Amino acid sequence: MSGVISISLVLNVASSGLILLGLYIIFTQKNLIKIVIGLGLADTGVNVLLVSTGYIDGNTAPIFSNSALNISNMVDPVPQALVLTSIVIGFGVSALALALIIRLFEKTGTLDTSKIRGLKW
Amino acid sequence: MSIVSGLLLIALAGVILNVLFYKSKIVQKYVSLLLFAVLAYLSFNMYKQVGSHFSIPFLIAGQSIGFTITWLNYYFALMITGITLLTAIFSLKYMEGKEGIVHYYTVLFMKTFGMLGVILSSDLITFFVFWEIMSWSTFSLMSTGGKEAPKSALKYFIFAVTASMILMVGVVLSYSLFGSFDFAVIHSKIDSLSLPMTGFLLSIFIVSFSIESAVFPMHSWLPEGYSNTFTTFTAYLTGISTRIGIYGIILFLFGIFGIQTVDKLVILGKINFRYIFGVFAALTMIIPTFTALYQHDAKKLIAWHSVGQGGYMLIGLASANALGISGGILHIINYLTYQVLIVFAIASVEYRTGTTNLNKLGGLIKKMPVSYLALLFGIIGLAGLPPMNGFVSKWFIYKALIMSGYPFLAIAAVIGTIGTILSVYKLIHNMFLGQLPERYNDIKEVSFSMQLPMWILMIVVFGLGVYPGLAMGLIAKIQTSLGLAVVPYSLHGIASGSGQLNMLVITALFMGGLAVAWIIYLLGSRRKHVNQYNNYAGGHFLNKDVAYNFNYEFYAAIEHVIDPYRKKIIERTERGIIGLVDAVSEYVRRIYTGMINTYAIYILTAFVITIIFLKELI
Amino acid sequence: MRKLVSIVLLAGFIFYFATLTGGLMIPSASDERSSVGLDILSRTADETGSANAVTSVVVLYRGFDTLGEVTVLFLAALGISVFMKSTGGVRKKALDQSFILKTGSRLLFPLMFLFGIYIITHGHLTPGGGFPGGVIIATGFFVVLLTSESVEFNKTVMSVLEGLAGLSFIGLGLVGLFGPDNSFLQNFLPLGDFNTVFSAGIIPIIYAVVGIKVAAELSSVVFAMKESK
Amino acid sequence: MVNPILLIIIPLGTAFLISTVAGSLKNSTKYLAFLALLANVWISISLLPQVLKHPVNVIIAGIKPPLGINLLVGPMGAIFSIIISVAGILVLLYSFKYIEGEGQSKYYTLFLLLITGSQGMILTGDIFNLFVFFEILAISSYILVGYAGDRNGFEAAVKYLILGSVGSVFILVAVALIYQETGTLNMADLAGKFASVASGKKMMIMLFFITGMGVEAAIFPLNSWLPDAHSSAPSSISAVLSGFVIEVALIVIIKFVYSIFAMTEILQYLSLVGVITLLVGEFAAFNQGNIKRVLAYSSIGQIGLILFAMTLNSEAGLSAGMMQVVNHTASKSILFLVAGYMIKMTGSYQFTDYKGIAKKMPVSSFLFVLGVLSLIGVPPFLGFFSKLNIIIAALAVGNTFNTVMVFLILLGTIIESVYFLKILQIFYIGDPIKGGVKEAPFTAVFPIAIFAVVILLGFLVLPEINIYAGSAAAELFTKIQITQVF
Repeated sequence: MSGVISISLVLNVASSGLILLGLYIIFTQKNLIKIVIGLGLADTGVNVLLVSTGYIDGNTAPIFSNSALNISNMVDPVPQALVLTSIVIGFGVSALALALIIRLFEKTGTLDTSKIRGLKW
Repeated sequence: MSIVSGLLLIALAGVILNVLFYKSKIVQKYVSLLLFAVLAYLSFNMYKQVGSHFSIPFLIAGQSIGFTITWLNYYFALMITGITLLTAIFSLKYMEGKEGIVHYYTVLFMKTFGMLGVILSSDLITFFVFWEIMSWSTFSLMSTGGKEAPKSALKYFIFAVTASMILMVGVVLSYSLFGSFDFAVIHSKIDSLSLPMTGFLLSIFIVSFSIESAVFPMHSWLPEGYSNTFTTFTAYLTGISTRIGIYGIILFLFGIFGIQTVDKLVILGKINFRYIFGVFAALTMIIPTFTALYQHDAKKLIAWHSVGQGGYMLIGLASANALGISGGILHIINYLTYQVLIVFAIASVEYRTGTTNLNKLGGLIKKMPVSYLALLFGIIGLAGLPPMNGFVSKWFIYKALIMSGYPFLAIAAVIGTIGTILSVYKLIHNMFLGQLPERYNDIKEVSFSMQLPMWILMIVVFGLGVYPGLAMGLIAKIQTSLGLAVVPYSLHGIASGSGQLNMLVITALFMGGLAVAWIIYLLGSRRKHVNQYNNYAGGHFLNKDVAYNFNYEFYAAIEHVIDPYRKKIIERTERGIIGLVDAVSEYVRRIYTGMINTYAIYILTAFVITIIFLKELI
Repeated sequence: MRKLVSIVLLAGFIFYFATLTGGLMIPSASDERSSVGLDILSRTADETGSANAVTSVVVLYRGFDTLGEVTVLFLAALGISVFMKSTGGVRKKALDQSFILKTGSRLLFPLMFLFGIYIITHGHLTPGGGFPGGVIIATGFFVVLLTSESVEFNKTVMSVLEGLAGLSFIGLGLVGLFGPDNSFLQNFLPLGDFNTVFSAGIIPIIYAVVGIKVAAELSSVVFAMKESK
Repeated sequence: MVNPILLIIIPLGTAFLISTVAGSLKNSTKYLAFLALLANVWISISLLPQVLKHPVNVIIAGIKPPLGINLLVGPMGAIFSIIISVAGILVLLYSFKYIEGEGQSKYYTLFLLLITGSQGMILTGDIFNLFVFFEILAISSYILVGYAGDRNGFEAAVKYLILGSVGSVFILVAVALIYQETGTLNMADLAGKFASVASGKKMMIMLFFITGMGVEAAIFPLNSWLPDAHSSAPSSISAVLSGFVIEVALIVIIKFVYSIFAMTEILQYLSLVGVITLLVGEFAAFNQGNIKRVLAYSSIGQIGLILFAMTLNSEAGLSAGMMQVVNHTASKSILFLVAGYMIKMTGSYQFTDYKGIAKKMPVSSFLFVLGVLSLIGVPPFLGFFSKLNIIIAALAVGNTFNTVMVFLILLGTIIESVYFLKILQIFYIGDPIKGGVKEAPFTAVFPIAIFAVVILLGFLVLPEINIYAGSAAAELFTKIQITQVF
């Protein structure tokens, strides 16, 4: 514990802030690219949350290359592995989304979600 | 091998053969006819195996599918297979060259299969399965044979599927209450049920069957549905299809629940379940019968009577004394014979003239005497006049109503009969009497294969009128098997007691009267045969140029009297419900706005609403 | 309107979140925690021979996830190539870059490639591994592509490479099925000397495969995007 | 014993293989895909007798479950595997002629990955692994929805992608919180440890999970992407999406609610949501003119029914729900696949343009009728028995709430039968439509016919179906799977 504001707390506030901001963007922005950006923000927020679950204040990376380190001052490796996966998935989805949006723009000539409503009811 | 399996397998074989050889004329006509004959023969022989049970090991919720033969279903099986055979014979010529013949016999077999299954079943699940097969085949029967047919079939189907769903609740509710689908088990445990639950369960079943038997106010599907299809199907449907609903009512009211249990169901201190039922039956008698007056189409007119006549059967059952019940049950077969006879006559006229519009027909008596005779026999039966069979059962019913102290219902029955007489007179007059339109000068009587079923039915209609005891024997057995009192009957009517009825005497009197009339007619015969246009009316000579046809707007005066009372509440309610469903569906569709942001908001909204709902649980 | 609704919803969301969980986001005190990760930490060195615990988790303990992850990348690349298939339009000619930029990027490319390989092969020893390494290699391609308009590129080779890398991953896993534990992805190689390049059994091999796959996929994504008009 | 992991590995490996050899084999790669799924069918069926005796626990990388990833295959998993592989192979067969043009091998790669994702989601015993497979499934669905490359396909795919990603954010939050609270990701381990989590947090985690997964499972109101996606995708894909993809997500929710979260308090709420979903689906379909949209809305209705059945908190309900899943998979696949060729032949999505099509496409239309009958629940089709079982299970609970729900479900059924009948009447009545409409090819009719055989002759093997569905239900309800792992 270092001081009143622990790093975990910062991480948590940051992650929830990012998720909420991302959601807010998805809810209110009509530009599809912005919506994808919102998704990216939310994704990042979740990634921060994931990392923070394994974080132990003051501990370091779980690598045994330096024999001076031992288990007790390492952080949990599992969330880091999870976050790696999650980032890659997030990247894949965003790339795909952008590719789709490019094509959709070619077909409709707009990125405005209120105008892309060919399918409804 | 039970006869039951034979019956069902043959009906099913008929379906399959007709599907497989849908191009073969021989299969369509003669093989089908043969199979229908076998069905009739088998069902006639069913009396040898009354009481036998037959089941297929077929697990659904631990139950097997079962059939049993009782006197009640023997009676119905006879009617079903008999009428199917007659329809098939009649159809040989009638359907020749028509487009719908490809699936005509398939659905006929399917329908027969379904109805036989319904009446033979010995447990709820079997009953329901065949009930569904039956209503789906009715739907496909109705969908064929005319431009308006699909629409009216859809209307029927909405009612039928509603009935099925209600029935399904009843079936499953019974299962969860009694732990079994079997009729016998349910019957044995019915007394252990609390009265409100009994009432609820019974109402579910009765409402469901009432829809199928077109009880007011759930009757509006019938006239259109029955009249828009092929006329032979009209005969078949109006003859037996609706009456399966009555079978259900008899079975549940007397067979499963038992009249003692039903009589315990009293609301507001004195209003009996049966009486409510009787009131609806009375409305079913009166309103459709008078609506029939308005019809300009023979098929529609007779279809409205199909509704009205159901009321007589139900009101007989509702009286719940021996005479009333036997009257109700007897009326089923009586109705069946004369109704089908009438429709066959109409079909014959349609076959030759191509129309059933009453405003366009007339004067066919000379051209088609057999059809005329058939219609005459039929409408006498329908109107409930001696010496035809309709009189007997109606007489039973009037008598029973007065005996059980339901005078108002008896009066209703009489009013219904007046309406019936008025409207059937319109039928026979507008088709066979009056002027023959020029275009029908070359009309001939229909061929023998179409006459044969009519002759058979005429004999039955008259025979059952004079010898009601022929049917009463079977009905007495039915009543005994249902644990009801039996009416002492003789070959000519009711044997003893205050309600004695001897149809032979009545027929003799009637015939005597007829003979007297004939003699008077012969003696006073001073008439001159003239051309139909060599005639005058109201000072105007009639000729081809004067468009005068008093078949047109036949009951304008009476309609004028009735009109203020016709509120068309049912039609408006139905339209309202359809409009409501339409509107709801339109609004529900609007949820899917096509706007991605809104969709995303839905997700969080669902989340938050769920928390609000569930936070008490923690 | 939509903004208002969103704000209300998010506020409600936060409110209920806070009231229901009493600050769920803040983890319990660290010293009391026991988790799978900490268990893994205590045995990874002996079990896997990998100095980098994260790598051992990624490749071995949660190797199946990594297979899925590679599949997701593969999917993304595939999807982009499905959507980006040439629609017949004429590609806009980009401005030809300056000579310095072109030459510089070509000089940079082998270095980045080499660096990527280093990162991949040392995944079990230092932070890094197949994913970052693959990304670095792909970036090398990307840099060249950005600067030199004329570079043509064989799509078939890439798709074969992607497929082969994926197949090798699965192949390596399937070998484990014949191993003693009859288990997919099991290490069947000797663990080697701890904290050296040739150690940790199949981990470096798998990471190499992953690296190739990631590099191939990311490059093909970039090329697919460039290919379209 | 065959290792259940092959159910995931074979389609995945084949997908990679196809990508490798696509250049030289061109369009014959579809046969590779077919072989892979054939192997899958065989494996999943041969797995069933094994898992009925004892659930199979497959460890991966030789590491014991709480630390590594494992697969848990109980009766439920095996049955779903069979559903996925069988439906998958039949739809694949249908695709042989249906999917045309260049680059077909990509379609088959994606299709195999979709199967991989579904199998993985059902079989895995680790929640993060579940998320990974969920993403594989979801991403391959996004791509396949837009595969046709038309405007509607892209629009639907974008919507599906964005909503699906929002859903996956929710799932991932749930996973992170679960790990934070319990320190484990293994389902069996979790089932034990989750009980000690504070109830408020438990509820919150569960809601995150259900909301996220509910997007894919098409629970109202999370299902807004579904009508667009299912109606714009190629029909073969619509069949798969409606046929098992949403069910897979739903069964995951059910599995979590019963076995892992063990929060039976919310079941009643979920069953209410199920009935609302059903009514929304049926009403929305009622006035719909686009045949594929009708089918898509009807899928919403069906998923509501399945959700209702499975949240009755009784083994009978779960078992009936499993039966309904089988029925829905078969019958909705029939409908979508037939509709696919009808659209292809007539060039129109409006079913009012199909007047008298039965005369030109008799076999397809007949199969369509069978599908409709089973979907509505007409005896003696499988759908009748599943619906009956659902209602029996609902009324067996014996409270007023469920009785009212049953009446609402039956109201939904009435609406459903009416709009389907309107379509059937159009097919069968009226003059045949003009133009070169002809019967679908054999490779299309054959798989549809197999589906039809399933629903038509299902009642012959009803006892067996009851047994299998029952053991799957028992697995979920009594958590045998969870307790027998270690």
